[in-house]
Order: sequence, then C-alpha cells, then structure tokens
Amino acid sequence: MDWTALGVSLRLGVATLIVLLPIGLWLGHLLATRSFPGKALIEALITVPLVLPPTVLGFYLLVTFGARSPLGQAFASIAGHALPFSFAGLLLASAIANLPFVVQPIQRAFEAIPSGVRDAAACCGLSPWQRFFQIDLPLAWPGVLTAAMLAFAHTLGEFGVVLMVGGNLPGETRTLSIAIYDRMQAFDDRGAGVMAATLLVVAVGTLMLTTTLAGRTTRRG
Amino acid sequence: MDWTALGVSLRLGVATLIVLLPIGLWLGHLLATRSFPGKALIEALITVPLVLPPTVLGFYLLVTFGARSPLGQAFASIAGHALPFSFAGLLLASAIANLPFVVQPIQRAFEAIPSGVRDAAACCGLSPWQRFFQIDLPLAWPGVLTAAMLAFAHTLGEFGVVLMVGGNLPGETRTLSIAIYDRMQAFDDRGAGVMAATLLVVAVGTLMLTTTLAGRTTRRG
Amino acid sequence: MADTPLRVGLRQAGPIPLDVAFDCARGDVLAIFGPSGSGKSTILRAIAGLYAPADAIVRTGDRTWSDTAAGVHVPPHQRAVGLVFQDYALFPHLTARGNVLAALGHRPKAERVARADELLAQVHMDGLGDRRPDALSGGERQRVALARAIARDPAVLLLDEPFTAVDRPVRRRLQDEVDALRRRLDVPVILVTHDFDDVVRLSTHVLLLERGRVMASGPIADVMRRADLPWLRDAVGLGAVVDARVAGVDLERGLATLDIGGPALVVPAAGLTPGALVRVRVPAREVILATQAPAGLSLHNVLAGVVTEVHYLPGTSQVIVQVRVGATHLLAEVTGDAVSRLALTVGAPVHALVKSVSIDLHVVS
Amino acid sequence: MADTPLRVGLRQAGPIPLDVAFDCARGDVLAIFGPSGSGKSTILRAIAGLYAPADAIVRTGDRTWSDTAAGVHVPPHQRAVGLVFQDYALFPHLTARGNVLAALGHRPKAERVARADELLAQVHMDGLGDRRPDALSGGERQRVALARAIARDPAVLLLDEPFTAVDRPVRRRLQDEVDALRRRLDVPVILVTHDFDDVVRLSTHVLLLERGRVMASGPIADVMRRADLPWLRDAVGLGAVVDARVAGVDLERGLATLDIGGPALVVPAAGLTPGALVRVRVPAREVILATQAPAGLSLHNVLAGVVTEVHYLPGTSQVIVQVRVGATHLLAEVTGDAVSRLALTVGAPVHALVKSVSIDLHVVS
Amino acid sequence: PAGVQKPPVVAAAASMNAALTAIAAQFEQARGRHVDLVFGASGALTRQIRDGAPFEVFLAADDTFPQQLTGAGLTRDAGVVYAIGRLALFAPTGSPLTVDAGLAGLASLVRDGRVTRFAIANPEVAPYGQAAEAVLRRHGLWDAMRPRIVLGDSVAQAAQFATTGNAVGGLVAWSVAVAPAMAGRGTSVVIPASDHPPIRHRMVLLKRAGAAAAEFYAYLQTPAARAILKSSGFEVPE
Ligand SMILES: Nc1ncnc2c1ncn2[C@@H]1O[C@H](COP(=O)(O)OP(=O)(O)OP(=O)(O)O)[C@@H](O)[C@H]1O
Ligand SMILES: Nc1ncnc2c1ncn2[C@@H]1O[C@H](COP(=O)(O)OP(=O)(O)OP(=O)(O)O)[C@@H](O)[C@H]1O
Ligand SMILES: [Mg+2]
Ligand SMILES: [Mg+2]
Repeated sequence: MDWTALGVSLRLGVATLIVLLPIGLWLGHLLATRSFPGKALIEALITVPLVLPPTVLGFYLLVTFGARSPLGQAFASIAGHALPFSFAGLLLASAIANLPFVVQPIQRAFEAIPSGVRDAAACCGLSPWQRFFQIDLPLAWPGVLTAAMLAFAHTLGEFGVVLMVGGNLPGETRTLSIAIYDRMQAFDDRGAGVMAATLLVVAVGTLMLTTTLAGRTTRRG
Repeated sequence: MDWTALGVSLRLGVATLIVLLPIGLWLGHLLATRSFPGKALIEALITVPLVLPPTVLGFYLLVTFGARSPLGQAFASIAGHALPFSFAGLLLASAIANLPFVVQPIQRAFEAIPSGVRDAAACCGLSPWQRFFQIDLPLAWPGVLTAAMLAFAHTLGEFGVVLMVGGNLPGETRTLSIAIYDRMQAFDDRGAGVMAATLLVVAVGTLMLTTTLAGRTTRRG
Repeated sequence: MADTPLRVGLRQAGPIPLDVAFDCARGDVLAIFGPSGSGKSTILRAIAGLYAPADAIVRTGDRTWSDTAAGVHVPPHQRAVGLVFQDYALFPHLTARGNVLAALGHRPKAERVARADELLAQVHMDGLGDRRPDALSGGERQRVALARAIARDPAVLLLDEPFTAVDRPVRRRLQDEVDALRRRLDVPVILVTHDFDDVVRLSTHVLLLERGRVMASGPIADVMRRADLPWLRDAVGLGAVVDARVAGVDLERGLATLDIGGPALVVPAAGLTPGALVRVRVPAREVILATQAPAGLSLHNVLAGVVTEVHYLPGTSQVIVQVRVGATHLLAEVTGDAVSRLALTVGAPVHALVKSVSIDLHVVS
Repeated sequence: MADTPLRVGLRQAGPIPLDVAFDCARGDVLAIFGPSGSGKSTILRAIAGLYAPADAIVRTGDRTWSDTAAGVHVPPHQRAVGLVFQDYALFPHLTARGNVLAALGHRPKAERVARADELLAQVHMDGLGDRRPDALSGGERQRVALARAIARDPAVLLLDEPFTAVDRPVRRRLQDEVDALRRRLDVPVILVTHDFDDVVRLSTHVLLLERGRVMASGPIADVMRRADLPWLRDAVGLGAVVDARVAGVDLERGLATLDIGGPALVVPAAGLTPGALVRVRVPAREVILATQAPAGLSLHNVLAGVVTEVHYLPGTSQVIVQVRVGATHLLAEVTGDAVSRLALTVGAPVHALVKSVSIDLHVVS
Repeated sequence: PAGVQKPPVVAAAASMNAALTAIAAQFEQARGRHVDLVFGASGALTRQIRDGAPFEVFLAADDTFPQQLTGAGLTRDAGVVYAIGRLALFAPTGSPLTVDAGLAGLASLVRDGRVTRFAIANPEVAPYGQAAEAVLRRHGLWDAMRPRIVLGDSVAQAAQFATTGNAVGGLVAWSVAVAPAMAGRGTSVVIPASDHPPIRHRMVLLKRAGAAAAEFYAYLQTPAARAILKSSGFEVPE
C-alpha cells in the first residue's frame, strides 16, 4: 500500500476543493442570477474539460503551461519552478478538469432559490455579499455539497490529466490512482486491489461523513 | 477525421442517457423522498465509479462481466455474443461510469421541491406516478438537464473505461475520444487536434442547443 | 352507509397538541374558529391524510380513511378531499388553468379544459387562465387554489382561510360559489377562517378551538347566543344568528318581513322573495333595549320580549342581555348604566329595537 | 430636507397598468385599499425597488430612490424600507429569531439577539424563536414577517396585508404595535389591506385603487364621508370616521363623553382618560334618524343636526343621509321608506340616534 | 530546493516495469543509491520530457522516441539500444488456443471460426503492436482475424484482455509473458525474432541528468543489469 500516494491524492482532493469551490460559487452564482448574451455558450464551454479525453486535456494543459510556453515560463520565473510536474501544476490541472462538476450543480442550486426570498433579503438591508453568505449560500448548500462530493471523488479517481501534467513523481505528483494504475499495468492485481479497496474505503467514508454532518446542520426542515 | 468514431461516440452518448436517465430518475427520486437506514452509505457508494481510476474500473468491469464470470456467460448465452468488446458492453460500462453524474443532481433537484407542492398534488388526486410525471419531473427539470449534460459530455470524453471494456474495435467500440488518444499517441498532433476540435464543436453545439431549447420550455417564470 | 357523516377524532399530546372529535354531515358547513396557532390547519391536514397524529380516526361515508388503532391510513391521493391550502401551494410550473386541470383527472379528457375554464370563471379569474402563479396577485392565486380544490368534485371540502387575500365584494361572491357548490355536491365542508362574515354566511355549525381543544361546538345559532365565550366576543362580537323565512315583501316600501317564530322582523327587501330562507345575524352591539315602545324613529323593528339572561362582562362596563322574542333569542350589548336605569332583570318585559339595515342578512336558499 | 414626505409617482401602460401619484408624510399611515389585482402589491414593490415600472419617481426625505427620467434606481438593500410581503417570504433555513436577526445588521452586534427576542415578543411570538418557518402556523409566520420588517428600523414601512392570517384579538394587538411603532419611528407607513378595521384603526389617509388608478384619496375622514364610492360601500359599508377628544369620564356609570365640536358623544368609558385623542367610526348602518327626540331608550346619543345630503343608492332601496352634527358629518343608511315617512330632505332638522356601544372606538394617543 | 538531494527520476516504458524494478533494486544494493522509477507510455513520456519533466534517464520501448528527443537537443547523446523486445503468443488458462511458435494452433482455431477475440497492442501507437501485425500478416492470418482483434492501449492492456479470459489469446511482449506476476495465468511461447522487424529499445541520458543518474545509466549497461534484462524476456544487443 502506497500511503504517500494516498496522501498526495487526499491533499489534491482537498486542495482542488479549496481552489475550485470559490470559483464554482462565483461562476454558478453569476450564471444563476444574471442573464447576458452568450450565457448559453459559456455554460456549454464550461463542460469542455469533460468532453475531452483526459490524456488529451492533460496534453493540452502541458503544452499551455509547459516549459516551452510563455505562460509556463512566466510562472517558472515567478515561482522558481515549472508548473507541470509539480503539485501546483497538478492542482491547476485538477481544478480545470473538475470545473464542470462544480459549476453546474451550484448554478442549479442558486437558480432554485425563490425570488421572493432574495427580495426579502434585499429588503432586510443585506448587501449583495451579506445576501450571498447569509441567504443564498445556505439555501444552495445541498447543491454545493453535491458539487464538492463529485469534484472530490473525481479528483481521487482522475488519472489521465494528472498523469500527463504531473508526471507520476513519487511523493509529489504520484496520486493513488496513478499508483493503482501502475500496479495494474505490472499485473500486480493483488497490490492494485488492496490500493483500490483502500481508496474506496477512504472515499466512501469521507463522503458518508460529509453528507451526514452537512446534512445534519443544513436540513431545511 | 474519423467520422465513424464520432458516430460511435454520439450513439454511445445518447444510448447512455436513454439507459441512465430512467435509473437516475428512479434512484434520485427514491433517495430524495424516502429516508431509510443506510441511505448515506448508498449515496456514497453511488460515487464509487468516480473514485476508481477509469482503467481500473474498466478492468474490474471486464472481470465482472467477462467471459469467465457467470454474469458474462449468462449474457453471452442470451445475446449470442460476449459483453466486452461489443457496443452493449461499452454501453454498460458507460452507464456505470456515469451513474454518479446522473443520480446526485437529480436527487438534489427532487429534494428542492417544496413539500407543500407535493401535498397539493396528492390532494388533487394524483397518484404517485401521475405526481412524478406531472409535478416532480417538470419541477426537477433543471437538475435532470444538468445530469444529462454532465453524463453526455463525460461519455464523449471518457476513454479509460471504454478502451478497457471496448477493445478499440473500429465502428463498434472505437469512440472518437479513443481515436483522438490514438492519434496523439502516434504523435499525429494535427489529426488529434482536428478530431478534438470537431468533438468540441459537436459537444458544445449539442449542449447549447439543449439548454436553450429545454430552458425555453421549462422556465419557471 | 352513505349518510354517515364525516367523523373525525384526533388526539395527541405533542408536538402539536390535539384533542378534538366532531362530525360533519353532508351539506353541513363546519366552521373551525380559533386563535392563530390553535391547530386548525393541522386538523385539516390530518383529515386529508397529510399529517398523521398519534391517535386518529377519520371516516367518511362508509370509508375509513384513518384509524390508527386498526393501522389504517389511506394515502392522501385516495381520499377524495378538496383542500385549499392556507399558503395556496399552487404548482409553480403550471398556468392557472394547468393548476385546475391537475385536479380534473377523474373527468373525461374531452371536457377537462372546458371545465377548468368554467371553474376559473366561477372564481372570477376569466382571462387569467394562461398566467403562471408568479404572474398573479395574491388574491388571484388564492382564487386559483379555490378553483383547484373544487375541481376534484371532492367528497369532503376543506377550506383553510380561503378568502383572506380577496376584497369583500369578491369574497362575498366566492362565499356564494362555495355555498352553491356545497349544496350541489352535498358534501361536508370544513371551513377555517378568522373572518366572522365567512362563518355567518357559510356555516351551519361552529367549532371553537383553543390550543387544540374544543371550547364550544354546535349549530351556529346555539353557539352564537352563548354569552360566556370571551375569546369569541373579542374575535367577532356577540350576536344572535337566526334562520328565518321571508313572510312577505313590500316592494313599494322596499321592505320585507321575516318570520322568526313570533313578531315579524322587518328588513330591506333587496333580493328577497317570499318563502325564501334567510340567515340573519343581529349583532348584540346594535340592539337597543327600551322599556316602552318609542315613536317617530327611522327604525322598523320594535320587538316585544322578555329578558332571559343578564351577563356582566368581566372587566368592562358592558352587559350582555339575552332577550327571548317569540321563539328566538336575541342578544343586546348595553352599558351597565342602561341596565340599572331601565331595571333590566331576568323576567322583565322589554322591547328590542333593531334597525332593519343593521341586520346582516343573506339568502340561504 | 427631512420633512419632505415620501413622494411616489408610478406610471406605465402594461403589463401591470399603473397610474398613481401620492405623498405620505412622516407619521402618516396611508391605507391603499382596492380590489384584488388592482396593483397594490406592485406599488409597494416599486417603492422598495423590487419592481421597476416604466416611469417611476420615489423620493423620501432628501433622498431620491427612483427617478426613471434621471436614470436613478437605488438598489433595494440601500433603501431603508421595512416590507411585509404578502406571502411573508421568510428565510426557510433560518429560525424565527434568525429571520428577525437578518434585518438587524445595522444594530451593534451585542444587542441584536436581545432586540430580536423583544421584537418577537411584540408580535406575541414569545417562545417560538427557535422554530423554523415550516414548523410555524400561518399566522405565526405572518407575525415573524412583521417583526422582521420592523426590525430594520426603516425609514418607510410598507405593509402588504400584514394581518390576514391572525385572529381578531391578535390583529388588534398587532395594529396597536404598528401604530406605536409608527409614532415612535415617525416614518411614513403604507398599509395594504382588505380589512376595513385595519384602515380605521391605523390609517390617517386612504387611497382607493382600481386597475392601477386612484379612484379617491385623502384624509380618512374626508374619504369616508363620501357617499358616492360604490366599491367602498360594497367593501366596507359607509360610515363617518371622526377624530375626537375625551371631554369627561363618568366612572360610576361607565360612560365617557367625546367632544366632536357640537353635542357630546357618549361612549363606554373602558380604557378612556380625559383629554385622550380617540378615533371613532360611526357606521352608517347603525345610525337611526328620528324627527323627534325619543325617550326611554337604552340609547345614549340623541344628536340634533341638519340633513346635508340625501344620496339614493342605485339599485337598492337604501338611502345614505348625511347629517351635520355640530362640526361633524355623520352618515346614516336608512330605507327609502323611512326617508319618505320622516320627510328627510336637505336642510331638514333631524335627530341622529347612535348607540354608545355601536361606535367603533380606539385610542389614538 | 537546495539541501536535500532528491534521488534521480528514471522514466521508462511500462513494459520495462518488472525488469527495471529488479535492476533498480540491485543497483541500490550494489551502489547504495536509490532511483525513483516512473512508468508510462513511451509517447507520453517523450511529450513530458519535451515539456520539462524532471526525468534524467529515459528508457523507451522503441527506437524513435529517444531519437526525437536527441533531435530536439534534450539528450546528452544519441543514447544506446539497451534491449531488443521479443513477442510471445499467449493463451490464458482454459483457452482453446494451443500455443506454438509457428502459430499453427492459432491458424486452426481461425479456420474453425473459434476465435472470439484476439488481443494485440495497437499497431498505430505501440511497437509491439506493429510487430504483432507483422507476425499475423506473415502467417496470412491478419485479414481473417482483423475483425476479431481487440487493441490494447499498451501491450500490458492487450495482455489483460487475454488474462481475464475475454480473448482466446494474444501476441504480447515476451517480457510481459514471463513476468513473475503472470505466473500461472496461462501458457506462452516466444515468437521467432525473424517473424517481425526488431523492436529496439533505446535509452538516453537527458541533459539535466546528474551524477547519480549517469551512474545508473552506466549500470544498465553492466553485465549484471543485462543478465536481468535477459531473464526478463529481452534480448540484449552485443
Ligand atoms: N413541525 C412542527 N413542530 C412543532 N410544532 C408545530 C409544527 N408545525 C406546526 N406547529 C405548531 O402547531 C400549532 C398549530 O399549528 P396550525 O398550523 O395547525 O395552527 P392554525 O390554527 O392553523 O394557526 P393559524 O391560524 O395561524 O394558521 C402552532 O402553534 C405551530 O407552531
Ligand atoms: N409578471 C406579471 N405579468 C403580468 N401581469 C402581472 C404580473 N404580475 C402581476 N400581474 C398582474 O398585475 C395585477 C396587479 O397585481 P398586484 O399583485 O399588484 O395586485 P394586488 O392589488 O396586490 O392584488 P391582491 O389584493 O390580490 O394581492 C394583477 O392583475 C396581476 O395579475
Ligand atoms: Mg393555519
Ligand atoms: Mg397583493
């Protein structure tokens, strides 16, 4: 059992949520509450990371942020190391790959809030920010939870993008799902099975705990 | 440009929705309206296909439904051909891999329906089935749409599971995402790029059309 | 058998305390009247099967809908109730017409749309059938809810404050619609309301509820002549409710006389025909008592009677005097000063003076 | 400057037709009264900034909230309005207390909870602060909505049918709370209601709305003595509304006299102190006219006056007679028969007989 | 980051997994130095190197990818061919296929129409796939078998198609067939080298490589390492 890889996976899962949830909340809220020309296009474009085969997406990300791209060079000159083949690069890739899972459910959840409730919040003198945190977010909570669960689970399982961008470096970018894949490629079904089972237990346990805890504090009644 | 593979991809995407939406509606409705012991466990288990690396999931499906398993043998004796390396097998694998995208958003959408509206429907004499089709489903429509969009997009992009279970048979199980992957592996970046662009245009176009059409007929007002 | 009334018995300690038992016959309208939070909506929900108290019996006709002792709980959609929800609970994705259509499943497909439009017209919603609830005003939504409840042709009609959001003229017309309906369908109707006008114009029986318990119940005339119900007095003012028959109509003078089993009661003639049954409410505040019959008044009714009860209202200077006039009891609310000045004691002869136009009157049939 | 009233002008052809302009001074209560669907809620929403008519001006104090010509539209949360929504629009995920707390953001953190509980107590919701809306009855929810609207210490208070779901005794207490509040905050209040009791007890001015247009408006006494408003008569019955001062209180007899600028009006003394200002409504239906002063009645008020107007109500046998009594005008609704019998013509001397207990009375200050 | 000396990362084709793991273990024992091994598809690894992957040694499963890198100026030199791959016919336990170097068993199965599925690596992307195609063509089986052939993404995946029993057999890398993990899963026989073009495995030392990487690179050419390669199903060049 490759505990280091499990650690990388969990760190990546949590970090992806930390990066992605604010973006998802912002974008989901925007798409739910405003209407503007080209909105349908943006909504469709957000699903692009899902449409591309992960390895292909990973390749394009590698090219975009790699050593040979201006973007990649800019990052490297600031951070001191290249984006790909680092945890930061992994995180970026993971965030992009998981964007669709996060935005859509959050958008739907915001859309489902009755307009009367929003109006009432404004008439209570709550500013847009206060409204967001005190009213919209708690009411959209189940949708946010779904987004978080899907993104977290998918981050644990993703390996196409992550392998391409991360490069499978032990302790840094080798996630458990890559390790499992490696074991399987080496015909070590037993080792792969043990790791897969561990991953499942950890994931299912985390998700169960989350739904139970989150469900308990946010039941609408 | 491999039009045949695009055809397989689109067929697979549509077939996956046809198979998966009824299951997702049933399961999502069940989870949204009933409470029973072990519900949190079931909810977490539904995300399992997301947690496993696609190739690994594909491998386990290959074993579970393969020629050596009783399940696979039963299918083969009925259908006359084995499940793996056939379109039917691909469909099964795709359905399982996409289950999490479908169930969760639908469940949330059903949960968001106010209980008063359900009560009113019952007091109108609508049977559970009528309630489902006349009240619950239309009200949950945005969530169902999200589920369908995520599953369709992901089916187009999926290649790990599909490659493992499908075996890359042209016209039967070679999807466009596999073809793109192959081109890329063969360092035919141009060919891969053309195909990826085609896939994106088709996917984004389909999704835009769907949201626009579906949005127009179901705006809650 | 079919003539068994709607029978309801609900009992539980909490979380919503309930301890009520009542019947409601076909064609009767039972008004449940009581303070906010006393459990009125909960009772309706329990009858509809949407709420299951610890101990519940609900029977209608020969069907048992709820019987906790026997483990019976018929699901709501198999109970033929029409329920107007206090908060309307309209289907947000359907138009007004669609909302009504949803309750017309029992009718042949071909007539449904026509029937829905007919019902919408009955609640004065002509022309608004294509609007979704969010494009309707509060009162318009409430009327859709009423039309939807009626649409089902229910075996029991449950109305939870069904007229709160409409103005008085519309309210009157809706009351008439419900009254006509109840007569046509011949079903028990339970009406929850805070408006006594609804009670007087619609109900045959009253149930006074407080904290889930029945404080008084019975035919409206019996309950309304009681002088000992402080909440009722605060809520609506006391006053006799009398059912009477139109004895004669004098079109020239614009007056009609009502037979109340003794001296005739004179009321404005508008809309009355001889023989018609009318419901009359004579508010206690508007009845004047006199020891001698006065002359030269704009007043038509000087009814000779006998004081049958004198009830001092605690904490006020007012007194409720019950006066028997022929077969009827009237209530008069007067000052303590007047009682002593006129020496009003039980058994004393007295004249009850009632302005014809101060009488609340509506035609029952 | 600070004394500029709330000034509202709204105009558009559709989809919701509007054509209204009115002012409401600080401390005034303007009742908007009109049929269901006439645009009352829409006006409130436009004042709050939740709805933007094609042509809108909303000014309060020295602030301009809306001015379509100048392109000004202050967002709702920057308008200091307290709005009770017709459908309450409570926050479903917050407790009753949480709902009120949400509107207390302008107060120091330390006092908010205490203030919320105080407000809940004011609407008689003590002990229910921890309940979510879905565990409250309809009337309880409405009271939370009222507490929330008040909580903001608004510069304009907008009440959209705020008492529909509560019983009369609670309604009276809530009316008193709103009245006290309006006095304390000294803000304009706009009250939409279908209940005339609310109008009489709370408002200083009335605006009659039909299909988005103003049919009549002005101080309540002026509007109420008009005999030519058919919808108003159907909706509430006519009747004079008079503000008066308590001249004397006779505790022994339990009676008080009111100074209405002429003969004194005798009313029950309960709760009155000399010098207090009271609002009195004398319903037209309850006023008796007599050509000679009668004797031996339980009645206290025999007011000598002169007929100033005789208005035959079209389509009925009733007549509205306006009588000047001292400086006040009363209305009496009598039958045409009585008018001819007593020869009531303009200028004729007449006695208006009013039962002391039939007078709707409440203390203004 | 300065200070801690990270072990060098050696990137290698997935098919090298068993052999290289053994060599690295021996290297560590003999020289006291650890190397991190990263396995992947040769093509993907090549792309990653071009975009800055921190690999120091690259062992490809073919000849051309390292040459591409050399052409791009990323390697110390042209590298060396460290092994030559051999193909094996593999039949899983219970399969009707009998394995023989001349493919007679396969041919008769094809004639009887009893080949359900037959697995090879994708000739488009994998050298072992091209070799497998050549072998089948040489025996005149390609056209008849084409509709029955399932393509693995890698030679390992092709083997998985067979080991799970979903194909009657497959042409896989000899190194895969003899890997310890494959023991007991079926029978296999090596295909004569003359039946297909040679599958040259080239390795290169990348420009960024440090001393430890260079030492490992040199170690791979020692007899000890070559012995392991040999026993792992490769031929080693002179
Ligand atoms: N889920 C709940 N848990 C606990 N108490 C509840 C719950 N739902 C309602 N109640 C309480 O039960 C009581 C009765 O509620 P109900 O809605 O029947 O009152 P009501 O008589 O209809 O009042 P209103 O006239 O205000 O509509 C109320 O005090 C309410 O707070
Ligand atoms: N979105 C809309 N589109 C078109 N008409 C609308 C829309 N919303 C409301 N209306 C109409 O505007 C009119 C005024 O509505 P409003 O809610 O202001 O009425 P109201 O006077 O408050 O009535 P009520 O007493 O029934 O609450 C109604 O006839 C209503 O049907
Ligand atoms: Mg209620
Ligand atoms: Mg309204």
